[in-house]
Amino acid sequence: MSVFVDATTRLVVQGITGRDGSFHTKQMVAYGTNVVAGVTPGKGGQTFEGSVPVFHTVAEAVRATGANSAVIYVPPTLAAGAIAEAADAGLRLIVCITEGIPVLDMTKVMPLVRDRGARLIGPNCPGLITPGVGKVGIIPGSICAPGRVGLVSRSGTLTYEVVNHLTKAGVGQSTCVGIGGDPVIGTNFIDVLAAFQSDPDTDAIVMMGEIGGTDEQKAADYIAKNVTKPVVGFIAGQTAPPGRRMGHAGAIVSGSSGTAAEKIAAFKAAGISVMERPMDVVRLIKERLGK
Amino acid sequence: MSVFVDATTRLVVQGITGRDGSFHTKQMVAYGTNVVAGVTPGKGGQTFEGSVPVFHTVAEAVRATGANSAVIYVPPTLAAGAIAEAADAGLRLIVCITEGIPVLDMTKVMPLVRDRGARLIGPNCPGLITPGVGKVGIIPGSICAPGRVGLVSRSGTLTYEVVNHLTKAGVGQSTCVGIGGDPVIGTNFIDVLAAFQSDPDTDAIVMMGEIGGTDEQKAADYIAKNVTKPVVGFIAGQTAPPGRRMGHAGAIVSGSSGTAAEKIAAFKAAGISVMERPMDVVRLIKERLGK
Amino acid sequence: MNLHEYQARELLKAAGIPMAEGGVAATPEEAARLAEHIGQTVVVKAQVHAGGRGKAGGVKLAKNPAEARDQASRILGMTIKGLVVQKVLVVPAADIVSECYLGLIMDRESQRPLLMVSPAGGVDIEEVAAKTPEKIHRLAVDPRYGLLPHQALGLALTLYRNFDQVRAAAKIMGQLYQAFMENGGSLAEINPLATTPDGRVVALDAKFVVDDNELDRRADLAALRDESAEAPSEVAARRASLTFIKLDGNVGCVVNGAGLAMATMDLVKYYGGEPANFLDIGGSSNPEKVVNALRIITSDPAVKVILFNIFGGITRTDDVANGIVTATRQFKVDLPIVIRLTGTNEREAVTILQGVGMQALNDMDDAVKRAVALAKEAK
Amino acid sequence: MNLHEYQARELLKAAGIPMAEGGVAATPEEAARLAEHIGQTVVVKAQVHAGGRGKAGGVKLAKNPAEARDQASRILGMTIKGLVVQKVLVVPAADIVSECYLGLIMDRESQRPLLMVSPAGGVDIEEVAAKTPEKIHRLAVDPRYGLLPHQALGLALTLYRNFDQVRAAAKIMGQLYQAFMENGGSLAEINPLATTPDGRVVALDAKFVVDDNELDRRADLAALRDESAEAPSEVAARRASLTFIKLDGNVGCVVNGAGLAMATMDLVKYYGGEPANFLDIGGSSNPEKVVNALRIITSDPAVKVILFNIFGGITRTDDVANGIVTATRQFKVDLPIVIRLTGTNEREAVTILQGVGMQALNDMDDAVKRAVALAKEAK
Repeated sequence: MSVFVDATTRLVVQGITGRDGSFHTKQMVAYGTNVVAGVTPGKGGQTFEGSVPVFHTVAEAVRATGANSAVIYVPPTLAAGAIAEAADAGLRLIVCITEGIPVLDMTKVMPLVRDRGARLIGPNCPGLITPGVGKVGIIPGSICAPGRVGLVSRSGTLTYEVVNHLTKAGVGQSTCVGIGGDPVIGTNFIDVLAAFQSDPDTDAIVMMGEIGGTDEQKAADYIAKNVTKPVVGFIAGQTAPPGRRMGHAGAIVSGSSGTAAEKIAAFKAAGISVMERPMDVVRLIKERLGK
Repeated sequence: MSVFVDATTRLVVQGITGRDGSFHTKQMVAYGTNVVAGVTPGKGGQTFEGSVPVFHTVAEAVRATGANSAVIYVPPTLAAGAIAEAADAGLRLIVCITEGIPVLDMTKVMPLVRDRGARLIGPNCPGLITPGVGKVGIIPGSICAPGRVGLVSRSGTLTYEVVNHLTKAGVGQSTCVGIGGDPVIGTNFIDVLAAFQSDPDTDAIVMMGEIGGTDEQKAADYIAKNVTKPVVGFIAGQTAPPGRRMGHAGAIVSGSSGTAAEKIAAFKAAGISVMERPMDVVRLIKERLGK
Repeated sequence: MNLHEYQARELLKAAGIPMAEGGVAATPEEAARLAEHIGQTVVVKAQVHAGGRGKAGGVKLAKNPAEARDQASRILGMTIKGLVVQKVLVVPAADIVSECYLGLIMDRESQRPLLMVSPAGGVDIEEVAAKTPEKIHRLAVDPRYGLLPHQALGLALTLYRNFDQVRAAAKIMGQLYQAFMENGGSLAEINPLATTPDGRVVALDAKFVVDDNELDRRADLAALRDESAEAPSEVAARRASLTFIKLDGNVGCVVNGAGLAMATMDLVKYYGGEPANFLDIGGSSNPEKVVNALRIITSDPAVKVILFNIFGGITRTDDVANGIVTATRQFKVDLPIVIRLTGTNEREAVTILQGVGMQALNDMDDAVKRAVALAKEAK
Repeated sequence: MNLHEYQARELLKAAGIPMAEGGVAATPEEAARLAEHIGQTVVVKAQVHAGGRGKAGGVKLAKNPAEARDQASRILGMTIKGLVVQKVLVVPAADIVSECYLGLIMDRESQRPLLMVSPAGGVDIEEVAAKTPEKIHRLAVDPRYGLLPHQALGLALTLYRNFDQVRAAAKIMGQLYQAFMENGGSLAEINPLATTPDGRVVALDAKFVVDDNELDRRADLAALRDESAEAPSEVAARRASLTFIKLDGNVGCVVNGAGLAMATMDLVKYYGGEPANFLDIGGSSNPEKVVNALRIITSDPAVKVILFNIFGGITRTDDVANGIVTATRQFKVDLPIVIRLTGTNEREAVTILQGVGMQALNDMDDAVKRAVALAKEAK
């Protein structure tokens, strides 16, 4: 078993003919992901790289190819519409890579995603990879290796850094999930932690957080109560200047300044081993796994 | 048992201090309905007729009195908001008497009503009465009598006419429900027919339809398939001029001109005894009940 | 409330929809100027709320401004189904490559705005719907999310093969939906949505019906009402908040509630009479409404007897009785009046009527039979 | 994007919200004229995007037009936290009976616009939130249904006892929600929502933050950007689509991805150095971005070494290498550059750099250690 992506995944790429979409489709195909279709309105009927049929709409792609998952590389102002289209077409997993989507668009589309029973990952995220099985998104396959550590992260490249350390040290991954750093995202830390906790192929979890908000504190609380597998964590932004305050409302709503110190304290209180540097992940994971 | 209204009904009257609201609250109280609260924004803290406390909002009324049902007598442009308020406050039954609500308002509020799991009856309806138990709305209690015939109708005063004939002939009613004649209504013929079919206190059903639309045809189809109790029906408008046609779209969407003749034919095909005059209800019901 | 074609055009244009050019004229000279500006053969169309304008001679081709002036002067002032033509619409006689249909209607079944599109637009669209229903594509729009871009695109793909046209049609659908929602639409139609020889997608004809219930809160929409294009008795009825439809019989009916009003008409017919009208005084009545109702009915010379059928619920029968008494004091009613009253405040009502020597019946069938008999005697 | 107070006022006023009178002035004379029109004691407020305006002398009372002119001439041109004051807002020093708080913010947890209101408005609202949270009432608005009338009314009842004021506040909440949704708000605040001695409810002060992601599709909002009120390096960074925040250290950082950028800064500190900035070149990079990044960093005289930390994913490391090469051709870079590159197209990148005699490291810790060492040597 693996988390969110597996051998039954039949992927449609929304925005397949764009710069990023075409580049990463090739990468995904090369990695062995079952990319069954692409969608670019106006380019229906074309074939991408001689093998992937392109459709005007996701609904057409689903009818023709039985796609069950989507990855989205469309421009920011069209991306929420692409998410709605994927959800309406009945896809179970929707991974949105696009960065810069207006937050109001996400606020409006999330209820639709939930109504349709789809799982959205992102937006503004690197996607996910189950090493050796498939990848959906942009995490470089070359830095990953199959194994039994699950990773969940709010950031993109910092995830790669940590995965790279793990792989070089011979510690493979069950699944790596980048959930994205936007204010409104489809899947949060707790969703992924729950999946790892119940995944028989995951023995330990790496969780990469950042300053701002209270998601890490909530996740720590969840871990303390529900996760029995060892967790190693990181918080980026210890030296970052305090963010620009968002009026009084920002302070009222969070009741927290979201500093790295607060989050690290929450991690420690929940029994999470905290890395000081990204490279520390290897030592801590091995410690916690008793290797 | 009875349909929609019973001894556990605790009613809040929205718009209790208005002309219609106050008049009919007195009537409902006199009939024995358990009116526990009234709502008129700006008049919270007053007491209606020395006994019913008035609140600014439905939520306050529910907290203070445990109200579980609402009847709405507020002006048309505020009525959809009142329906939303009642649904949000968790009321299980909402009866909206108001006539002239913009249809777009109803289109927007119906999904909320469904989300909240409330049953809306109306709008633009006379409400319902379970003779001897209670009434919610404006059906005159004096013309009803307890009994075992269920009545469902799209119209108001025509319902009274028929109920009056039944009562004078000694045929009592289990529950009479006016579902309203607006394009978007909360409860349709089929909902009420289903309730009567499963109500052990109802032996036969009277259904009062009108020209326009296809609701009666669909109800007839439902009856043929699902209702085993005898049904007597009426269609008003045999001599009415054809309605103003609503563009091409009106013809396309209904695929039917919604004439009385079509509806009567559908009734007959479904085994419904069709009245020629309102007074015929007595003879036909007695025939069908084998009396 | 039906908008005139030219009003619907302006409303859709304001929503950004590309419309074929054209304009409205109240004089032959204005029509000629419009034709000159358009610079090709035009169609001059009477702006009245009546079907069959073409057959009545209210729609004419004009090859040049002079012809447009002549046709406009013939059509303006013409009477179509009792309505005098006050304005004409002047539009180019378009050179059309294809005709699609776009319609939005408030749908009872889905309880949502229903968008219907067809590549087989034009005058025969209803026949298309009846004979080849697969050529009509439908979508009930969830008002919580609005018409989503992929939904519009999916429908537009059923209309065109050229993708620029697909995009144009999808955009127009979005604009039509917006216009519908923002202007309290009951119906919005573009038929045909035409493709021009140079490939543009434009709306050639527009229809828009506003939900009457919106008018109280939307003065801007209410201002579009053109009472000169309606029957005077219906204008009077609406001003008095009555629902009135004139028929061809001689038994004038005043009833509370549309269902009972129809049942009353049916019963008049059942007992051998002919109803002169449908008239619903509505729910929450007041005496003034009854006075107005009587004024409207008595202005019809065909009426021989007036039949009241009032079953009081939210309507109070004493209000109605007071209205009848007030009316007979305000103007002379020479016709026999048969009154059936029962329900709310019935006793007070009977007392009021007896006070002026009028009687009230209690049974609907009795009242109708008596009214029919009186109508026959009066002949 | 933060709007100026005067811009936020105009935006909320356009939404129908009653605002205390006042206006914006760019000259002392304009300020005097506004004070004269207001006709009572006014407050003159510097319009810059910086906290602590009051302490810096940017907010002053003026009892008459002459004083307003004097205060404005003192404040205009003043520098507050490095920003030159170009405009002042002139508003009446209001006579206030009560102060409420209204705030709307995009809430991560509920994923909805969160409306927060409190009867204890004014400058101490955060203290109220911390010490007496029961005085803050919250509602996460479902965008599918909008702020429903009863929701606004329920919240307004927590603010006022007088029902006219309750109604006024509920109406303002609805207008604030509309303004927020229609203008891509991240934050909208009215603090205080004041009651005047004659019982009116008016907004005294307004704050509005637009989601930066809206600006591409909303030229009207983008036009509200006042670059004169921002630090020049941040303006340059934004124009180059870079996220840049200046800090006090000497190790200039160029990183792809915000998380890795922060982790890089943390690692600089861990190894004894001080980062000079946060700079994220973003996801889909191109060489031009790298050129701009170098230009911005080298313009800071405190920087002693430039550290690239690029982990290629969607960013292609060859794009970055090309950018570095192009930059060093376009302008002289006197500082040592430490480059760490790994990931997508890494081999091509290394070849490009070697072509101009530059080296690339593969390990982040190695690169950071080296940059820190070079920075120390340079002192």
